[in-house]
Amino acid sequence: MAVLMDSTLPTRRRPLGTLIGIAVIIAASVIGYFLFPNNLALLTRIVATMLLVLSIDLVTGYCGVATLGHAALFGAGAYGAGIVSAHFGITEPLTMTLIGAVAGALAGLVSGIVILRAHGLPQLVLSIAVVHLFHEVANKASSWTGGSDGLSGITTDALLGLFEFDLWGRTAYIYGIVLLLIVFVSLRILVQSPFGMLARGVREDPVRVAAMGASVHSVMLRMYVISGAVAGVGGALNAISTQVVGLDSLSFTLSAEALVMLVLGGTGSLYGAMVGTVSFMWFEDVVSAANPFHWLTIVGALLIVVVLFAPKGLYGSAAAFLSRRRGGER
Amino acid sequence: MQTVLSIAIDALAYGMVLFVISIGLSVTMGLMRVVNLAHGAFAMIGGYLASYATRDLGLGYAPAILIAVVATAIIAVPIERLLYRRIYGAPELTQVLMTIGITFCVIGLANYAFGPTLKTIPLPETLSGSIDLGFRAIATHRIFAIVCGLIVAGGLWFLIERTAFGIRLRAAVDNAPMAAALGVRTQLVYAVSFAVAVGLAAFGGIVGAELLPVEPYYALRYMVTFLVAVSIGGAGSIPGALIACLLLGAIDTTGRYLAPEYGEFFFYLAVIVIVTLFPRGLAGRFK
Amino acid sequence: MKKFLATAIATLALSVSAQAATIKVGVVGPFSGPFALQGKNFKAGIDAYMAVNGAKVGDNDVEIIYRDVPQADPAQSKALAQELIVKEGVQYLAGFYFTPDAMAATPILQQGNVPMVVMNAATSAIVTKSPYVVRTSFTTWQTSTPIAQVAKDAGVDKVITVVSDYGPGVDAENAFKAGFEKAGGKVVEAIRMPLSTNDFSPIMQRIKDSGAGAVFAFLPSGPTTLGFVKAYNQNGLKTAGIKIFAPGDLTQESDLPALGESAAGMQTTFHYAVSHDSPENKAFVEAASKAIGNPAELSFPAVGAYDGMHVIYKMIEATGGKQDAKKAVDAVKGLSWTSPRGPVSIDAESRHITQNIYLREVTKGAEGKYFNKEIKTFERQGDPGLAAAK
Amino acid sequence: MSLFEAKKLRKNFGGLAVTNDVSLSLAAGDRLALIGPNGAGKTTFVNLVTGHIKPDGGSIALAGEDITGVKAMQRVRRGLVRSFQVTRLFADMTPQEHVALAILQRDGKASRMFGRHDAMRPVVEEVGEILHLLGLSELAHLKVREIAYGQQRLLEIALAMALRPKVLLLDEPAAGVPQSETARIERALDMLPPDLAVLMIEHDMDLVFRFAKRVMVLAAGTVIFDGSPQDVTQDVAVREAYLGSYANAGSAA
Repeated sequence: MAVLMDSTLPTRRRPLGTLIGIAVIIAASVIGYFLFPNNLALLTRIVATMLLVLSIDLVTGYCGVATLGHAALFGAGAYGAGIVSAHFGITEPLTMTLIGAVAGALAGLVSGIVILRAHGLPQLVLSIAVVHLFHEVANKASSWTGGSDGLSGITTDALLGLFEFDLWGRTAYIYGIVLLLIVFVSLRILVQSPFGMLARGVREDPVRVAAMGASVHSVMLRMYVISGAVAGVGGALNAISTQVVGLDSLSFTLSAEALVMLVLGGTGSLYGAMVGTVSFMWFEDVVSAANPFHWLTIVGALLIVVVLFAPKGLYGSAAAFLSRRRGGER
Repeated sequence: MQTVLSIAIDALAYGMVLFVISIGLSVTMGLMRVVNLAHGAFAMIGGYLASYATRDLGLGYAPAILIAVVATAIIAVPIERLLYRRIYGAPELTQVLMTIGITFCVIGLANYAFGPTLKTIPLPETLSGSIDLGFRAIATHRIFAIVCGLIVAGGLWFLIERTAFGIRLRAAVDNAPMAAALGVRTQLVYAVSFAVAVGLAAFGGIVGAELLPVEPYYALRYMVTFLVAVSIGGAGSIPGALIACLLLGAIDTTGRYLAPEYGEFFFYLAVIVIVTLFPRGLAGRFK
Repeated sequence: MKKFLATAIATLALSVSAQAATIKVGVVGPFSGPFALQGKNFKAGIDAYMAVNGAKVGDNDVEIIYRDVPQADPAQSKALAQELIVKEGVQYLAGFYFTPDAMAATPILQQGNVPMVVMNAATSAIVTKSPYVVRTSFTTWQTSTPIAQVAKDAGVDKVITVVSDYGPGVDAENAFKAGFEKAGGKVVEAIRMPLSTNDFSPIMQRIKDSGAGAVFAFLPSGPTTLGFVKAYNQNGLKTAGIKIFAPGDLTQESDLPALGESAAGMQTTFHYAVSHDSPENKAFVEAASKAIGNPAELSFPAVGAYDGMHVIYKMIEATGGKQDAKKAVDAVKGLSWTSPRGPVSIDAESRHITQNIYLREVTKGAEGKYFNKEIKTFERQGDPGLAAAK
Repeated sequence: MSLFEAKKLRKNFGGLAVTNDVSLSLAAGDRLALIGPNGAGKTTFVNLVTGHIKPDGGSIALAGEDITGVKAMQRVRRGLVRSFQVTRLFADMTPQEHVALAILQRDGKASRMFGRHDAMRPVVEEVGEILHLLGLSELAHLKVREIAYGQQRLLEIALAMALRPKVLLLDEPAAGVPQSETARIERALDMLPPDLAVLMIEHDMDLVFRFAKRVMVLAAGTVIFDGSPQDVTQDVAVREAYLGSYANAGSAA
């Protein structure tokens, strides 16, 4: 029986994919750096939002959990990093980022416990309720969070004691890109790991996963915690680079916008999340600078066009198109 | 005791306004299974048209309502044919993306066409005063809204449960291919239901305008409230939506009376508790 | 090679000095979204000022660059302010409708060598965040304090306060309470309600049950004020003789057509009414109405922007178009002029505007349109909020 | 010793006893077929065994331990595995990934957040063996949505095997498979480990006769027959139960 079968099994998708991804991210960031040297603040914001969108993709794209409340996790990270700096004098950026990740993970645990109690529309509504609760708590705890005035007074040491976070935002940008690369590689490892496979299984058929003896709920909850850490890093990056945290970072609006970006790019793939964020925010920036008064209509039209002509999202549809072109090669 | 009665009557009125607007959404989401985030946008169009008809064209309240509701439904028909038809049966997230896009467009266009200010729909003499209930005064239009809510609930129930159209609709929803094989023109049924749902949205937008004022951001501002109401009621269920709206109205009103500073907090906490206890809605018909 | 470099640098220097003839002012405000109307008023005020006074200061052209922050979003505001400074090379930052947006941009002023002229954001503390901040609008403390005296003078001893539960609302509550208790009155209850409140009936019931003789209210101008005022009427508070006192946000001119009859007779205190009777204001209203298109949309942020531009023009004059934030700010300390709203001056210490606060009553005009009619003036009011914070 | 033992299982829906004191025991190597007309309560019985519904009475033991109150997921981990009547597979994943996931889950490694399954040599080898055994090697890298239904049924069996159960519950393994392909399913069933206890729910009597060494008949929630396949067709009660419900079918056996 013990035939040497493994040699006949061609292995697919070697780490090459990850390497290409890293190369693309680095190339894009270098191009961004030189093409828009005066726009680094915006680029940093895009990176921070990208982390939030990646984090949504982990639960929505990989586990099939619909959420309109993910900003709760992002905001927890931002406030976590901001509060330790403004109130406890912990101003070392790496520590702040780490604290942001932990705060995000905790928020992920809490919202996961709540949100995973239902499915479909009720689940969506639970996620909305959660983000509103977080928002209310932050508004009430104004002695800690600054309430609606925003948390100001966040200071940050030079990164590694060498690089100041300055007006031009170079340090913040490069730090953001490094964080993004670390997160990207970690997530690539995660989604290709047995756990990642299990999560995809949960998305496709939770009953089957349970019949294999795995706990669907615990898979999703763990993913929520991981997703919280990722969003928390994004929030912390935002707090470090802008030195202020507002209630908007815990808002339903941000949650919805981030979900739109994800669907725009295509769910269930890390690239889709990143492509969606860049396209949406870049488009929004261009259109709103060109016409600050009526850009919303144009963004709305873009969304409709995408659904009509690229129903799997920009990246998803492009990938599907390419693989169809290549035929049954894979 | 007076206070309790007073809160109860406020809760009833608010719940009914919520019901008139949300029931259309419940129909689209429950029967046609479309996550229609643009529902508020249609309510808003109704409000704008009614405001335009009364203030600029000088029409009376009743004809303005009629015209606005019909016109909104007419506007909705091409939108259904061109856009919604593509997303029936599509994944929920795709529907979210499309309907948010529609909402953005409607907001932008309303802002462009009517300007960013508040629009009011002047009430006729008979509805604009207050009625003294003995223990307190209540605005007449609130009584009007309560009556409208009851009529809508009854009418819809009759339409869906007791008419030939209702039978076709339920058949098309339960099993579209089978219904088609039996000679039901499902596309037409969908189009009509959509128009009815949109018409109800417009009606709710107008009747509720005293509470939820008409302005360009209406469509997004109240979207969550409508979604919550539908979800708690269980999409597609008329009694469910009615109970849910009254319940939410009660929670909201009581919360605002007893602890306004935590109003929002308790409201969403209650939502979490209810959804956890009834994950399929109070009377979920599907799914 | 060396020669090439030298030419390159010379060209660069030339182009820089050539550009210096155009002075850019970056304006951050809500130009889309639920508060687009207020952003529109910013633009109208700025356009009006430049239409009246020309787009040139000395030899320098003035160019305005707008950036949109639809809702309070400090991170976005800061990113845009940063972009305006480093990319667009603006010498002045202005606008800022929301307090958090203004606060967020203050840390970069010193490094960017840029003064900030706040045209709306109304929390007292903003001016303390950086020595380069000048404010030409008002503070909630400033507009809410005088109404306390009005209430007391009207013979009311017990008042209940109702405010939206966010920064400015809390400011208004504190300001009124401080003023009213100083005048010998008593605040019997203080209600803070969520910003998202739609149905105000339960709140009205609370007001009735509190036994207070009047209510002090603060809500941000916009859709919710309509519901509030209507609920006040329909729940019989008006007929029961419970008076309402509020700062002018509640009856801003652009909301009056919608409020209509239900707001008639409401008394509010504010720094500006479109109806203010002075030649300066006539000129302003004419220019601003032209700029905004629909005169009915004209409201208080326009005057903040108009005076903000006045301050910026003075700063440009003082610095001769060179970028020198300290000199620019120093130049306007103590500056006084006659604004459309009346005589104003920039307090040298706080850099906040000292101005008259007017008591106004919503009155039906000759053509059946409602307007805020000024009936009393509280002269030269500073910002009590800063003092309270100390 | 019996590996699996259900004692007097009872389930009522409303006032109706859908499962009425059903007892059943399986020893290692058993091949038991559970048959019965439509509405006999087979589905309810399956759900009781897998733990998806709670019994109103009776007990279940696995390898001598009482598992009546144990959750469905835990039962799987203890070695009580089921297949589905209608395939439940991950449409966008490959057979290789399916089997690998089952193996990893069985070995408690499915929660590992690093490493790739196709780089874990023992896993790859075992996946290869199982897929080869069932003749699915060629399809290893296609998405499940791209392969034929009959082959999906084989993959269901492959998943069950990969979990190395002590007791296997096969819910109509040949349902929906064209006649021409049932032979492959049968061959696959023959390859199940000899010491495994198998309980098969099945309609197809040919398959039952070829596979089962013992047959139980369930009718109206009650066991009406327990014996050898040879005897079942002769049993009066069974004939009545089937002929009674399929008045016009006439092909009970």
